[in-house]
Amino acid sequence: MKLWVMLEGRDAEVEFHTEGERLVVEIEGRRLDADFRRLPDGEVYSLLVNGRSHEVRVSPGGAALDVTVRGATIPVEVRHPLEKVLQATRSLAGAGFDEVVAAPMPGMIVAIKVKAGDLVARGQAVAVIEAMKMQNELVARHGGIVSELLVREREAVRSGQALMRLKPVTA
Amino acid sequence: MKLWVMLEGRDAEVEFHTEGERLVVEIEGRRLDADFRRLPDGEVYSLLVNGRSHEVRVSPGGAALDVTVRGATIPVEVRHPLEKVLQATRSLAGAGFDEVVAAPMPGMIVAIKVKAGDLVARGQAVAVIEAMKMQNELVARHGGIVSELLVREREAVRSGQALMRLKPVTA
Amino acid sequence: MRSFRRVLIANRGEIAVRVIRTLRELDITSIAVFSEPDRTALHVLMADEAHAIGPGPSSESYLHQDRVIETAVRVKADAIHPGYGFFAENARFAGACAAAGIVFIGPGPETSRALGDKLAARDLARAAGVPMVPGSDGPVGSLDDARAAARAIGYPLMLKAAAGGGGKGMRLVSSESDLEAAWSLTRGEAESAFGDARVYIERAIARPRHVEAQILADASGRVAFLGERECSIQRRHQKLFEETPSPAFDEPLRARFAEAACRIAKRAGYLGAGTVEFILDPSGEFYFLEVNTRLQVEHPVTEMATGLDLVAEQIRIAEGAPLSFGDARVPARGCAMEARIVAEDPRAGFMPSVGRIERVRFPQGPGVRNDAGVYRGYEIPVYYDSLLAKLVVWAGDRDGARRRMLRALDEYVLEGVHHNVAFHRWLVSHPEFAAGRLSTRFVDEHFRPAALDPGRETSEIALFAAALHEREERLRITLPPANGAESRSTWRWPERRRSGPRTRR
Amino acid sequence: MRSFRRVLIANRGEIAVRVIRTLRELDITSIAVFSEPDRTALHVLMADEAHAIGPGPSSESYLHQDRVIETAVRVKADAIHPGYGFFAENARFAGACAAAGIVFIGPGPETSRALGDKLAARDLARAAGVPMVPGSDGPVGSLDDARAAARAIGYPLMLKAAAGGGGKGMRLVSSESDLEAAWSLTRGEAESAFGDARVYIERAIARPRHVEAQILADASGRVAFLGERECSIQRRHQKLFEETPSPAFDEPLRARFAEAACRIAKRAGYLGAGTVEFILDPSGEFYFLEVNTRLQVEHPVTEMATGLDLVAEQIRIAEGAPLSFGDARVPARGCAMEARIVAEDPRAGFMPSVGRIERVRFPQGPGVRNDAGVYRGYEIPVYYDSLLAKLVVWAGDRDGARRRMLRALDEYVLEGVHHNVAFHRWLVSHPEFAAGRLSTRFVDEHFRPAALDPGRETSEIALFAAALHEREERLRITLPPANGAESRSTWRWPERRRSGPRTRR
Repeated sequence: MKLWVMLEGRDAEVEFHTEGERLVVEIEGRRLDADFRRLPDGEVYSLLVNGRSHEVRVSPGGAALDVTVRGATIPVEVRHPLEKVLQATRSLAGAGFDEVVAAPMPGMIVAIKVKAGDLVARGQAVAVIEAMKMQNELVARHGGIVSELLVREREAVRSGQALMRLKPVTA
Repeated sequence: MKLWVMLEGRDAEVEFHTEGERLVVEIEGRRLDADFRRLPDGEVYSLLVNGRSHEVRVSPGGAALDVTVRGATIPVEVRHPLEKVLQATRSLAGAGFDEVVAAPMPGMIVAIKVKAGDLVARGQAVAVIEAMKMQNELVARHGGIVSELLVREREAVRSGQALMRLKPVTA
Repeated sequence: MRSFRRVLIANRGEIAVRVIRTLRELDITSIAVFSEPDRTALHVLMADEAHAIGPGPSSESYLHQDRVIETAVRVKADAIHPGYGFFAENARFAGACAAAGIVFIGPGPETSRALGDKLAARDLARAAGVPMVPGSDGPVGSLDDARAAARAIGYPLMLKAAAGGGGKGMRLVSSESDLEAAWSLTRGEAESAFGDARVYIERAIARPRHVEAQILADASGRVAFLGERECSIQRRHQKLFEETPSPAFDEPLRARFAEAACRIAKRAGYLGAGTVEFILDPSGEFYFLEVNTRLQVEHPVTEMATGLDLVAEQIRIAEGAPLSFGDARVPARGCAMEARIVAEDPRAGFMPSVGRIERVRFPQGPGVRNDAGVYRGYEIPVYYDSLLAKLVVWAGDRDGARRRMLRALDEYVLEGVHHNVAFHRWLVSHPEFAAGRLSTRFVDEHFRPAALDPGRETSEIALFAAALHEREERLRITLPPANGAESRSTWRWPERRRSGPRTRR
Repeated sequence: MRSFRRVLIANRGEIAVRVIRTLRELDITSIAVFSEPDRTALHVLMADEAHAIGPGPSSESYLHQDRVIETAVRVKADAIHPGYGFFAENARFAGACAAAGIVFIGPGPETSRALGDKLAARDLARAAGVPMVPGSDGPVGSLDDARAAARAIGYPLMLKAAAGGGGKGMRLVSSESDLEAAWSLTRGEAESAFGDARVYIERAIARPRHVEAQILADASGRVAFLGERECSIQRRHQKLFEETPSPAFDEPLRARFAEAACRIAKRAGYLGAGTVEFILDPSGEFYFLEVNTRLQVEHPVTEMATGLDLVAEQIRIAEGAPLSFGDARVPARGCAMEARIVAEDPRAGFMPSVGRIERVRFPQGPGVRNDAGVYRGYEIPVYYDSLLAKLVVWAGDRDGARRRMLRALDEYVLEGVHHNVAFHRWLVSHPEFAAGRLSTRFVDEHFRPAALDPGRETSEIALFAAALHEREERLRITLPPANGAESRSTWRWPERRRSGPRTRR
């Protein structure tokens, strides 16, 4: 079996062979022994790679799998190798998607710092959310023109709830 | 709601009333405030009785519920109070008394699966009762020969109403 | 001298659990109180008794004075332990306890009133002859006064709310051009957070260390010094990591420090456990900051080094008994460190995180104490602070403690929320930390979120794990289902394909 | 002097995890080995590396000498830590390590051979002038010799296998009429269990205490005494509960005891960590029993009292380094106790229990160390011993430690298998235990399974819980199903009614 795996800053093809009881993983010309065993304790696995022991959590997380290793959660996408070709084609077509600013946690919106029509820079603070007695600024990841405000100040929001929509500014 | 509860060396009738938000338990003339909340951590509950805090595990264990409190696992049987009377009668008669299959709750008999004269095995389903759109099979506890059917299909029954009588098969 | 039979804990989380443990060891009935979302919190499970006191927001429950006192009276509590935060340093609450005939485990209302006001505390320290950071003698009444005082004291300086605390109501001002904005922000914050707009000025010490003295004072006038703690590692003026002894201390400094702290406590007629906070400048001079009239979050490092149970000492003192060790000096052994395990994301500006604790496996083994307020399955409520647990280690010397802390952090399994275990790993692995060169600017100076980016090996392991997981899912769906009964696929590929690649926060 | 970079742990369970922790603190790569059923055991998860060594039965894996040594060579281990049990006191294994160029962390094969044989150890102690229980000078060759020796020594007496250990191969004989049967049984047991039928005779001491000396010896000939441990609480000659210091010791006794233990170690040319076991009679006289040439299960109580890491000391010694504390006396502080948490049912003759760990919540807080070898969801394999965890506490004095132990036991949540937490609660609550009046007969004399019967309050809570659970189930089925879609009942009444009331095991 062959898979195409992507994580931030990297993508690779991974191929599996079974040789008797052994499972061999091939990646970028290297061959590694792997043993992957689910623990009785959740969505968690013990992974031995050439004898190195790792405890990893794999849980579905939106568009990707969220893999937690040593406390770091890393989103990884796994696809069929064919998709690599398709994706390459799409990337050429360029961006042009709306940005949605969402609440990173449940809380209350204590301030909205922009209004519809404003031009927002990349990294600019657009709202303030209060949770766990702390106020936190939410920033625009890409920036753009505020096309729609979806909440008001003093409104309680759920984790992941969309707060506003930004339209990209075409260069 | 009233229940008959048995554990080794003891049996008691327990009655529940709700008074507003409070749940009151009556047992042997005493009235106690109870609050029973499932923990997010398994078949485990937090039980407050008049403010005393207990962590209890309740898991099905064969014929009884296995209740674990402070490391001790105690099997407890919970039954309808009517069964107490039946059991007492049976006890007096010694071995070889009739079994009465009774309705455990108010509802409608949707099926009677046996007819007079049938030989019924221990644990065999003899009738189906429907209450609030849910159907439940009623089984023979000891088994025997159906000596008398006391209700018909589509008949509404009260909680505790006798549905049929089984005669023990003499060895 | 009384003897408590029933003590109510007016708190929640790890500190309520901490107090319950000592009460149980002392054979005193522990009585928890809980807000609605805390019905299944750990302190409710662990206490002997637990009583509801209202809805989630603190002001309706843990900070609702009448409900707490009424509950204590109704359940016949002899005393109330306030933990830290909530009512711990509230003179009005301490007074209300006394009025209801219940012992407040902490200093009397007069003491907490006098020491809770930072300006009054400064007056007391001045009278006791203890060095203070140069600053305005009292509150600064207007912006013009502030300008004048600032010129006399010199920049950079700190604007501080007289009623402030917990890292709130203080602001660094680098130059006169920033003063006006800082002045109105700090006053506004002080007014809204503490209902007291009084603000004063202190000179800002460059690269200071935060050091504090743990003291215990009993009714017969004994004041004992139980060693210092260094708490320089902070973010947003809030402590993240503490240790004892301070790597900056030697015996002569410790002796002067102990003497100053005890002098203040004696002058205040202090009773109970308290902490005298100082800042230490790079030249080895220390300056009085404030007195915390309560148990500190970081008290376990002192317990590890001295072998004392500070909560038991608090209770003895409140019962009117002398300190358990009398007039003896309490020797400290080795080095202890505490890492506060907080639900926050150090990669995203330490933003708090909420969610459900999906899995835990806490570190164990020699020299490790982990005081958690959470358990597997627990949903963190949004109303309270984000401290999940305190990881405390002890070893014979500082480098041993540092290695042990790193080992215990490596063992820490806590899934479901963002937390700062990786931050602490970064911290104790940092050469400047290992060398003991700390200051309250440490995090600002040395920490960059990219430091927590997973390394190459970790990324590769994530890659393998995802691929192997996917392989298992595919093998599963290509195998015929058992009994042919289950026909629904568990394959989630199409769903995951719906949106574009998600980037990591 | 070498420095280890990679150490293989030839063990499993809590002791493998214990060793891994110290290796990590010392920056040494830890290499676990595992049998098939142990693929997801805790020591595999926690080690840096893990390698399969065979099927479940010990003889095919953890006790398969060739596989263990081959694996160590293949993975380039510098040294092997044997833990306790398995190869820990096996001279042949130690020799095989040396032959393969791998350091065995423990005494050399000659030492373990000399001290592993109980008769040879007695000869050594005799030569060192250390008191021993009066007994036969060597093995007893025949039943007639046994009769003669028994008459000289006096009844009651103990028949012991020269190669015995771990509570096996020993038998109490009360009078001459029992001697013949005991003789053939013990010889048979010794032959089959140890391949060595030699048996000797010792006088039986009435109500003895089991006390032992922890020693450390380095290559430069230093032998340090790290305090005694009292391990009198046993069942089937196996320890269940240990503490330090022994409540029977005073300073003069401790000095004599330390001196005797060190004399034996020096005479044996001992190297590493070891334990010299004695029995103490009610008059305060102690008699040499044997030397355990390994880390003991109960070593953590010594670590709590002294602050040392005994595994780290073992590694230093094996690397050729001197003791970390040199020639200094190691002061002990306070009192430490250990309760062995075992999967067994004390209500049913301490019968071992297997099963799945359904839920755990281990005790935490001040002075508590819990070294577990299991985690939630873990299935206990049938092949190995039944020790699940070691609960260790420390406090300033014995009564404080006893109360803390009781508190920690109260906190212990461990569900899914029978275990002995309630037994330990009974033990530390017992007035004779609290008074420190211990002997190896304590359990036989004082414990009855009925002591663990749930009390009235516990029974009533169980009754309420069952009724409330049933009520919830019924309310659930009498509510109309959402969307009317689900028609299958979740009601389990009829099923439960099928058989009569089940009696408790």
